[in-house]
Formats: sequence, C-alpha cells, structure tokens
Amino acid sequence: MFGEYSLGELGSILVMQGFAGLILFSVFLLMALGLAIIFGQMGVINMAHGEFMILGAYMTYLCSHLFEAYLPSLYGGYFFAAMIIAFLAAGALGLLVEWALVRRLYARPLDTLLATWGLSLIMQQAFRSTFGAREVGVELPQWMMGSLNVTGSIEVQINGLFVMGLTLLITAAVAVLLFKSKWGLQVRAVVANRTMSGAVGIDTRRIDRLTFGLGCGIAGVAGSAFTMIGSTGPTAGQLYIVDTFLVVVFGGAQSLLGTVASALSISQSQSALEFFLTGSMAKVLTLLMVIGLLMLRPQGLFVLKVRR
Amino acid sequence: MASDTDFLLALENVSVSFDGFKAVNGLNLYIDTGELRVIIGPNGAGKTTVLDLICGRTRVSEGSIKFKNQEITGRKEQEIVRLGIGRKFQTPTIYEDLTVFENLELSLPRGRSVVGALFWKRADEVIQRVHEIAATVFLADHVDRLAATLSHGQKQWLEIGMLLIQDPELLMLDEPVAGMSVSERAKTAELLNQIIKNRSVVVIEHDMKFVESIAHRVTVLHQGKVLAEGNMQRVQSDPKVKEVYLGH
Amino acid sequence: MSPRKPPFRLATPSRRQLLAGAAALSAAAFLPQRALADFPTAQVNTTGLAVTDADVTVGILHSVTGTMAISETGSVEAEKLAIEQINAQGGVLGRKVKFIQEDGASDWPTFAEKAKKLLVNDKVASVMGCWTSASRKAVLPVFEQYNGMLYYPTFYEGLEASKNVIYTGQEATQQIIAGLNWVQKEKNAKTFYLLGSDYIWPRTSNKIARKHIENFLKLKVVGEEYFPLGHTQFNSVINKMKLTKPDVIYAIIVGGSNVAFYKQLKAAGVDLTKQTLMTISVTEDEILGIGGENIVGGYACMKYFESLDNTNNKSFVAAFKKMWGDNIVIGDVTQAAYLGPWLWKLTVEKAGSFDIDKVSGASPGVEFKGAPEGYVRIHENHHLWSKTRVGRARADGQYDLIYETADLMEPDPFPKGYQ
Amino acid sequence: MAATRTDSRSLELIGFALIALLIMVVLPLMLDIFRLNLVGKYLTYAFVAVGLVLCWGHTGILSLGQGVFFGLGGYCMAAFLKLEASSVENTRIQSTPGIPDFMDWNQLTELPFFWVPFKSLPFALIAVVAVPAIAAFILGAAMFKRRVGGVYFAIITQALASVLTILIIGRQGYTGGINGITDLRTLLGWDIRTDNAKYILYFVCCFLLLGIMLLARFVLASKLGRILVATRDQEDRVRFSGYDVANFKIFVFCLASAMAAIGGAMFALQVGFMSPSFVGIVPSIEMVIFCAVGGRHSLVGAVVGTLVVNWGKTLFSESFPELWLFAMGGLFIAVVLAFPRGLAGLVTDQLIPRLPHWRGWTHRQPSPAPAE
Repeated sequence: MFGEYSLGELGSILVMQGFAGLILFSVFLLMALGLAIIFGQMGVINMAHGEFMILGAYMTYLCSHLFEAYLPSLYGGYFFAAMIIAFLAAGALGLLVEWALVRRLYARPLDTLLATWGLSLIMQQAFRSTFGAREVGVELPQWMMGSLNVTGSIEVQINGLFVMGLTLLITAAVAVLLFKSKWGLQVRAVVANRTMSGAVGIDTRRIDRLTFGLGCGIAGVAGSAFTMIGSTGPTAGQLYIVDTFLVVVFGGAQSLLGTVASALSISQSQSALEFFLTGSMAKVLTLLMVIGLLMLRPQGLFVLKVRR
Repeated sequence: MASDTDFLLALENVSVSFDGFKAVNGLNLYIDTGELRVIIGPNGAGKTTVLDLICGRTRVSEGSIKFKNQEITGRKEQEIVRLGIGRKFQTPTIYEDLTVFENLELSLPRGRSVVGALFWKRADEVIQRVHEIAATVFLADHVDRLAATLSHGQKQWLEIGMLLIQDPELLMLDEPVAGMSVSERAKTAELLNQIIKNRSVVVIEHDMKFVESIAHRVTVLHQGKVLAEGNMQRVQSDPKVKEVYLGH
Repeated sequence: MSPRKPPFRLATPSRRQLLAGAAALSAAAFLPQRALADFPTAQVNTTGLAVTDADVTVGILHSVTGTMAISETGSVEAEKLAIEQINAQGGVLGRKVKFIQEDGASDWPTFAEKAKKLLVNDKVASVMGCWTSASRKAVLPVFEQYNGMLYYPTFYEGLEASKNVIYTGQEATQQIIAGLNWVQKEKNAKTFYLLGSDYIWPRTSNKIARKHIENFLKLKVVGEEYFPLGHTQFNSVINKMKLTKPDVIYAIIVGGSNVAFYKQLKAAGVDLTKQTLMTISVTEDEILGIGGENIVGGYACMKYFESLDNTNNKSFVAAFKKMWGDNIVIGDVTQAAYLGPWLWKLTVEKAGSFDIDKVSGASPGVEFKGAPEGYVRIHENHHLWSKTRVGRARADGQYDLIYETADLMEPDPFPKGYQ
Repeated sequence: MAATRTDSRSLELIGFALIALLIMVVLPLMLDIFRLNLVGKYLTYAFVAVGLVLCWGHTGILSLGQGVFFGLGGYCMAAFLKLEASSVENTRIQSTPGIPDFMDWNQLTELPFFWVPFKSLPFALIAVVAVPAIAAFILGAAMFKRRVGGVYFAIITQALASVLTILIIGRQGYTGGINGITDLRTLLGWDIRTDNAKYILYFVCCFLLLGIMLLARFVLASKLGRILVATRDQEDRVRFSGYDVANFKIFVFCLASAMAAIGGAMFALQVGFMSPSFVGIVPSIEMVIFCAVGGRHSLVGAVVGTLVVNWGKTLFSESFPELWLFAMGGLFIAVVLAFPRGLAGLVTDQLIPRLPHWRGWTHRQPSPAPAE
C-alpha cells in the first residue's frame, strides 16, 4: 500500500497521524469528561449531554458577534471569554435541570436517562426557535487557524494543540477538584456511601447539584472548543452522543482514570483503523470492538474490584 | 489440596481480597450436619463476606470450600442453591410486587427452567406446601397480601419461609432479627429452633441476647480470621474476644 | 423562521409580497396571459383535481421539522415566492394558485403519507417537494399509483426517470463531467482524491467521477473514501491526502460533517487557494455553517450561484430577499425549487389543461426563459437541460463565477459507460 | 396502592376488550382508508411497545436498540417483497434484469447469496422472526450471562443501533442504502398497494397485535411472568432461589425482539418500504417513549400510548410543527416525573378508586386454598 513513498514521507505521516490520534483523544476526553463526572456520581447517563455542548457552541457564536460589534480590538481573545460564558451558561442550566428534574429521579437511574432525552428534544427545538434551523458559522480569531511547521514535512494544527491544552487543563482541574478539594472529598464520600455521607452531615443534595452543574458546565466548554472543528446547529449535539456514551461506559463509573484510558484506547484504535480502512468501516469496527470488550468486562475496563 | 471431609461444609484456608485489602484471610470453618452455628464479630470482621463466599456471590481468591465433600468454589449462585444451600440477606430481600403466596411459590424448588416456569401449574400439593410454610412463618393469614405491605418483621419471616420451602440442607441467615420488635424476636428464635431440627444453620447476629437464646456453637471473627470458637460461655469468657468485641 | 402557517392558506399577497411579485412581473412579462373564460373548469380539469373557477390548489411538501429542516427551508421559501409571483401575474389559466403545505418531518414514511394525503384527500394539481433522495424514493410509488405531478428540486444521483416527476435540479453527470473537464484543462490536474459521505448520492457521483477520470480523461484516482453521515473527525484522511498529494480533492460531504471537514482542512494548513478542491455538495447555504473563511478558494460545480450576473437572477434575488429577509442566501437547490411552480404553470398553459397526464405529456420541450439561472428546458426524460458552472468560494460566503459551459448540458440519468 | 392485583387483572381484560373494539370496529368505521392505513402503521410500533412492556416494564431491561429488531424483521419481509417486485419483466430496463433495482445501480450482476433464500415466502416469514430472535439471543447471552445490565445495557444497545445503521447505509449494494428498499408491490401476486389490500393488511395487523398481546398476557400470567417481576425487583434473591436469571432475561429479550420484528414486517407490508431511518437511535428511543407514555407495566397501556403519541405527532406536526418537539419532550419528562406508570397507571391508580361502584363491581379472588 505504501511502497511508493519514501521513508521520510512515511515517517512524517506517521508522526502526524499520531498527532491526529492525540487530537481525537483530546476531543473524546473533553466530550466525555462532563458526562463521566455525572455518571460517576449518580450512575446515570445524561442524554442531553450533546445539547449542553451545543449550548456552549451557541454561546461562543453569540460572543464572537458581541466582540465583533462592541469590542473589535479584543476580538483575538474573544474565545477565552466565550469559554467562560459557555461554562457558566451550561453550568447554570445544569443546576436548574438538576433542581427541576434530576433530583427527583435519583432512585430510578433508567428513568433519568429517559427524562434527559425529553430534555434534549426540548433543547433542540429551543435552539431552532432561537437561532434558526440552519447551522451557524462561528468565526475564529486568525491566530487560532492554520498549523505550525515543526519540520519541513511535519505540520501540527494550532487548534488541535489548543484542544489538547484545554483538555489537559480541564482534566487536571477536575482531578485537583476531586482529590484535593473539600467538595471532591464529599463527592467521593457520597459515591462510596450516600446514606452514610448524609448521616455524617454532608449535604448530599447540594453535592449532587454542584456535580451535575459542573458536568454540564464542562460540556459547555467542550462545545465551545468544538466550534473550532465541528458544526454548530440545533441537532449537532446528536453527532457526539454515541461516541461520548461509549467512552464513558467503557471507562466505567467512578473512575476519572478509567475515562482517560478509555478515551485513549478508543481514539487510538479508531485513528489507526481510519488510516488503513475507510472512515465508515473504521467507525463500525471501533464500535464493535468496544461493545465486544464491554461484554468481557461488563462494569467497564477500569473498575476496581469491590464487595457488592 | 484440601482433604476429604466428613463435615457438611468445610472452608479451608479461604482468603479473598478487595483491591489489596484482605477481607477474609486464611479462614478455616467447619459446620457439622444438624449444627446451628452463630458467627459474631465486630463490624468489618468479614462475616457477611464469608456468607457471600459460601454462596458464590463473591469469588474466593484462594482456598477451598466444600459442601458435602464437593468443591463449590467457582460455581454459580443458582447451582450452589440447587446443591442445598439457602441464604437470607441482611435486609429483607423479598419480591415486594408479588403476594406472599407468590413469593413462596417462586421459591419452591421446582419449575426452575424457562420452559418449566412458562408452563407451571399450581398443583394442589404446591398450594398445600405454600400454605404449610406460610403457617410455619406466622403468615397464614396474610398469603394474599402484597409483600410490600407487610411489616418489617413479617418480611424477615417471609424471607425465612422462602428459604424453608427450598428445604436446604444448609441455611445461612444474615442478621435475621435486625429491626424486629421484642415479641417478634422471641417468635423468630422459636422459629429458628424449630427449623434447625433437620438441617444445619449458620447465623450472623449482633444481638447477644438472641445469640444466647439459640446458639449451639459460636465462632468469633476478627479481621477475616477466626478469633475464637466454642460454646457461648467459653467464647464470652475468652479475653481476646472481650478485648476486640465484648469489652466495650 | 416565519411564524407557523395554518395548514390551509389562501395566498393573499401582502403589500410587501405584492412588491415582490411586481419585481418578477417585469422579468416574466413576456409570458402570455390567458383568460379564465377561455378555459372552463370542466374542460381543463377532467379528473377531479382541486380546480375551481377561481383557484387551483397545489401542494408543498418539505421538512419543516427534524434534521432536514435546515436544508429544506430555502426550497419552501422559493416555492412560495414563485407562487406569489404567479398569482401577481394573474395565476394559471386565470386561476389563483393556492397551496397546502405539509411537513415531511424529515421522516420518509411521513413524506409518503403526506404525499398520499395531498393527492387523495386534497386532490392537488401538483406538488413541489422533497429534498433527499430517500424522501423522493418513498413518495415515488405514491405519485405513480395515484397519478400526481412532483417537482423535485435537488441535484441528485440520477438512475431514475418517472413520468410523474420533473427533476428541476441536475442529475449527477450534468454536475460532474463538465467540472472535471474544466479542472483538467485549467488546473492541469493529473491525480484526484475522492471523498464522500457514505450514502447513495456521493457514492454514485464518485463512481461517475472515477469512470470519467480514468476512462475518458485517462487520469488517476489516488484515493477514495467514505464517512458515516454526521462524522466529525477528518484528521486521518487529511493526513492520507498529505501523503498522496492529489492535484484535486473531490469532496461530496454533506450536512454537519461538511463543517467539520472544511474547518479541519483549514486548520491542518491545507490552503484551498493553493490546493485545488472541487465539491458538488456545498452551496451558499452550506457555507453559512462552514464559514466563508474556511472554504475560500474552493471550487464548486453546480448550475446556479446567487452571484450570477443576469437580469433574471437580479430580480429573483431582490424579490427573494424582499420577501424573506436580507440575511438569506440562495443556493442551487433553492433556485431549482423556484423553477418548480413556474415550469408547472408553463406546462399547464402549454397543455391547456390541469390533467396530470396532459401535463406530464406536455412537459418535454417546455422552456422557461425567466429562470434565474438563465434558460432551461425540460428534456424527454423529465430532467432539465441546463448549463453547468464552476464557482470559486469567496470569504463572504458567495461564489465568483469562473466558468460556465457554452451549451446546455443534456441530462443523462442512466449514463452509459459510467455504471 | 389502591387497586389490588385482582382488580387490575379484570381491568386489564376490560382494557383488552376495549382496545380490540377500538382498533377492529370503531376506527375502521370512523376513518377513511388513508387514515386507517396510518393507524395501521402506528400499530406496528405497538408491537415493539408490547415487547418493551415485557422486557422493560416487567423485567427492568431497558433496550434503546429495539429499532434494530424492528428493522431486521422489516428488512426480511421487504427482501421477499422486493424480490417479487423485481421480476425479470419488471426490471427489463436494468443492465441485469431480475435483481432489485438498487443492486443494479450498484453494479451487482447477480443476487448476493444471502438474498437468494428470500425468494421463498415461508423462508422469509421464518426469517422475520428467527433472524432478530437469534440476534437477540446472541446479544442477550453475551450480556446477561456476564451480568451486564441497567445503563450499560441501554448504551450498548444504542451503540448497536448506530452500528447497524452505518452498515445498512454503507453497504448499499446489498441493502438499498439510505433510501432503503422501496417500491414494494405484491405479495404472491396480490397487489398490496390497493385500498382493498390495505384494509385486509390492517386487520391482519390488528389480529397479530391482539394475538401478541394475548401471548404476552400468557407469559406474564405464568410463573415465568412472576419470575420476571421478581428479577426486576430482587435479582439476587431470584438467583438464590435457584433460578438461572440470565436464561430468563435472554428469553424475554428474544421474545420482545421477535415481537418488534413482527411489527417491522407488518410495517414493510403496510407502508410499502423499509429504510434505515427506522433502525437507528432516534426511532428506538421513540418506541420507548410510546411504551412509557402508555404505561410500561401495561400491555393495553403500551398500545394506547403508541396510538396517542403518534396521533399527537400527526396532529401537532400538521398544525403546530414548531411546537412538536417541545410537546414531545415535555410529555416525556412529565410522564417520567409525575406518572411513571403512564396512562394505564392514571386509570388504575387515580380514576378507578374514585368510581364509587368499582369495589363492589369486581370482587377479589383469593388465591387457591389448600385442598383438604
């Protein structure tokens, strides 16, 4: 297949393909992180996750227009403001949803899954009514476009680097929050034993709400970041759901490390398969592999053995 | 590895660890036919885990468990049940959406395959047996009630009844009197004394008074190991036991 | 989005719409005016269609909800504009055109149901509708069974010709061959990389493209690849293209994937002003989502661009924006949808009857000189003779016309040698 | 719980009779064939909903991939019909006459081997049930034996729906691709597109649905039905009563899938085509919605829920297309939050206890007393 290319060419493609895999990894991880936090805390999948991401994307779109109109001099930096606004907007909506919907369903995880699906329908139509049915184009500041020349033949995408950096930052922040902060301690306590945590004075409802809000907020940031690589439209959130859910489920509940490892393994295999097969077949094979592995390790790849 | 045994149940050198923590550590435990054994021990001593190991809910990391001189480690729960081991859980585990009658009927050791269950007939002997057991566990007047509407004590009895109807050779009860009123406890003790006549029973219990009222032999577990074994008096006077368990 | 429409609406033009109609009047003034008295209802409607002395009812059948609403909205708008304009000119055979709009809801059986409702319950004289091939395939048996006329606006894969359908968009060979010839000649292209979303239109189109490239142009295809609909990760294929260095990237990617593809292409440092890329799936509508800055320099090959410089098009664009707002862009399909009502009107007037069989039979040879894309004519196979054009994308989301075929391209839905 | 189980049993019988009356008599008298054909299409979804009552409502297995089985059943039926419609004389203009049109467009020159058996109607009819049931068996065995359940099962079935959709769309030479298998005409020479045929098919569909409801009723009323409920509430206890829980789950999942598949086959017959848009994630979840709205525990409720939601969808999308998704989403949230037992629960929990005569109207039958 590659006989006609020089070794140097193949080498640089290999490097770039590795980089593409890393970008895919960052994308998967960023998509899945918010969901994983919620899944770990409540054991439930938020089916409106994709719509929270798109909310973040629309916030970015609005921001770019606001900056263009009122702060043209700061336009180059609008993206940072947009991410913060996306986080706040999606997080606030998440808090609201938790208060109005999810907290009533903690005893019924499958029902939460269904209720959040209903929510996703409503959010889609709300986007359509507000922003129109067409996709909107989110313009990026010039400095975020294009790629860096590492050597003559190796180029890396700036926005890919940006996504990787962002993913690293957010993952680290979540890890610090989970393992160093009081909130994280309480979250871990609630995950381990909800009743006991309540008994020792942890406000489990508050923890749930904050966790859900944080998860949705991270989804918003992810959505904001994905305006660089994907489309922004009322139904675009659906494009991400299967991948996201699989990453989270594959990683297993209650394990941040699991989510990271799962995103890494899925993205690497997909990226490698894509290079040798067509995109369609790579996707099918990746999904089937994940399903097959999940059957072997039903509780996810990276779950500790505990007494049930 | 393990030798042949005359005991009904023999645990030899059994260990299990959860993520590095050894919940049960080199445990040896032998139960005779017709014996009533009470296992006591402080929280986290590994009592429930021992029951989980015997009935196949948790896999042993090493060691051997033999029932009627037959290795049962690695078997599935339902197979172990079919060999004649019944298990009652700490919290009442019954089918709340079914009636008492149906709860007992489901526990009858017949029609356990898919086809058998689909074409199951309520023969007269089945009905008779269910009513018999219902009477034994003080629920004769409640057979048509939804299990969800029973009192906590009645639920515990129902679960014991569901085990009885399986007619197991070894019955394992995890805190059978937890949450019962004083009079219910007395009745339960009476019930246990009655049903152990033709089988072996392993009981986990915290309530010392209750233990005294039923126990033949007591095993004290501590940190996944047997700390002491013998009759109630001897165990209670053991200084080691006093230190870890009874002393405070 | 316009506010909700009652399902049944008498098209009484508002002042604004009247103005729009007047604009079209000048463009179409040469069309003959026929008076009601010449065409008594009993004579022009022998099969019980919804035709009275005062009006005639047609159907509009597109997705207003669901995933396809994004694409189909423009077609609905264009068809409504054309109907307003026809009414402003005095209607068809002296009758006002009323329309019943149904929502296909992006769901193919719904399309079939609604098509049947329009034909059986409402007895509409014709239907302007459908967008995806799947929806057309779903309604086709209905139109053939209940004998209706469908005016279908989208460029599509071909392999179909029905007496009950007029295809106002281009079929694949019309769109592809002229573009490939041009790119060979102008860009001196030798190697091609074919991409597409994984379904019938891109696959069929790429097949035609490959045959043309290999068998007729004697050039080389260095890669061909398909992605599931909705795919958003293209870095791997971009790397493969960097390795194979094709002279031309030939992309037929649709929907949300499109946006991801062009953004990632740009981010990977592929500059479309240097790397030739040709697409047949990106109209001005799609550029709204992609962002002009991400596709600037790319070539699109189709029959219409909003920027076409002719009087028909100028008044069409002006009327369209007056009716639907200045922010709206007009793509190839939207223009083709606009042709539907006009072609139907002209055919009815040629046939002197609303009867489906007569309209179907009279269709070949009907010409529309007022078409925004210029002159079109209906072929025997119910597709349109039309010119094919190559445009280069600008940063503002419009295309600059680079090339157009000298002659009308003949529609050839079952191309020999390309299958 | 106000109504006792015996009450709800007789209630279910009444509901069953009412449903039969509604779909067999009232609707055919009230509606023209066009609307009736629509109802027929909705009823095919009710097959899926009835299956979901078994495996979700009673056993607690939520499958978000029932569209896969609906689709497999529909494709098996459509394969037979398409082959019949693609006779050599119907397809003269093709380069290879006698094969389905989409194969010809994709340069296939002969029928793929796995299409050949579908020339036989008996084979096709068996395949309609067998193919999805075998698929469900493989999936179920792999999952339930390994004790995969709950959210994991839901997400995996959803991913499968996505895989199958990609495969059908991508392998268009063998499957008809995104356009599906269209233009189905006759069944053993009998034109299924005429009004007459549509009436007959509608009644066949009704009979099958009622038959399947009776079958489901039989299963639920048997001891197996009680084991399913027991499994949902206390899976461990069932295991410690000596049952192999996985076998029961596999059985009910296969049964539900076969039911969905029969629905799919009736869909292909009545609508006249089959396409991947009924296989994917969205239709699969919508079918769960039908079931939830009607009441996930009630067979009659599932059918009513399917009819109500679809009727609402048609009504809304004709009059207020913009509001449809709001209404659907809102309805769904409301059902899950406020009426988890759905419409059926509203009737049994709210309406019946308020009817003054009800309690005298049926009497509780005690369970059998021991024979003396």
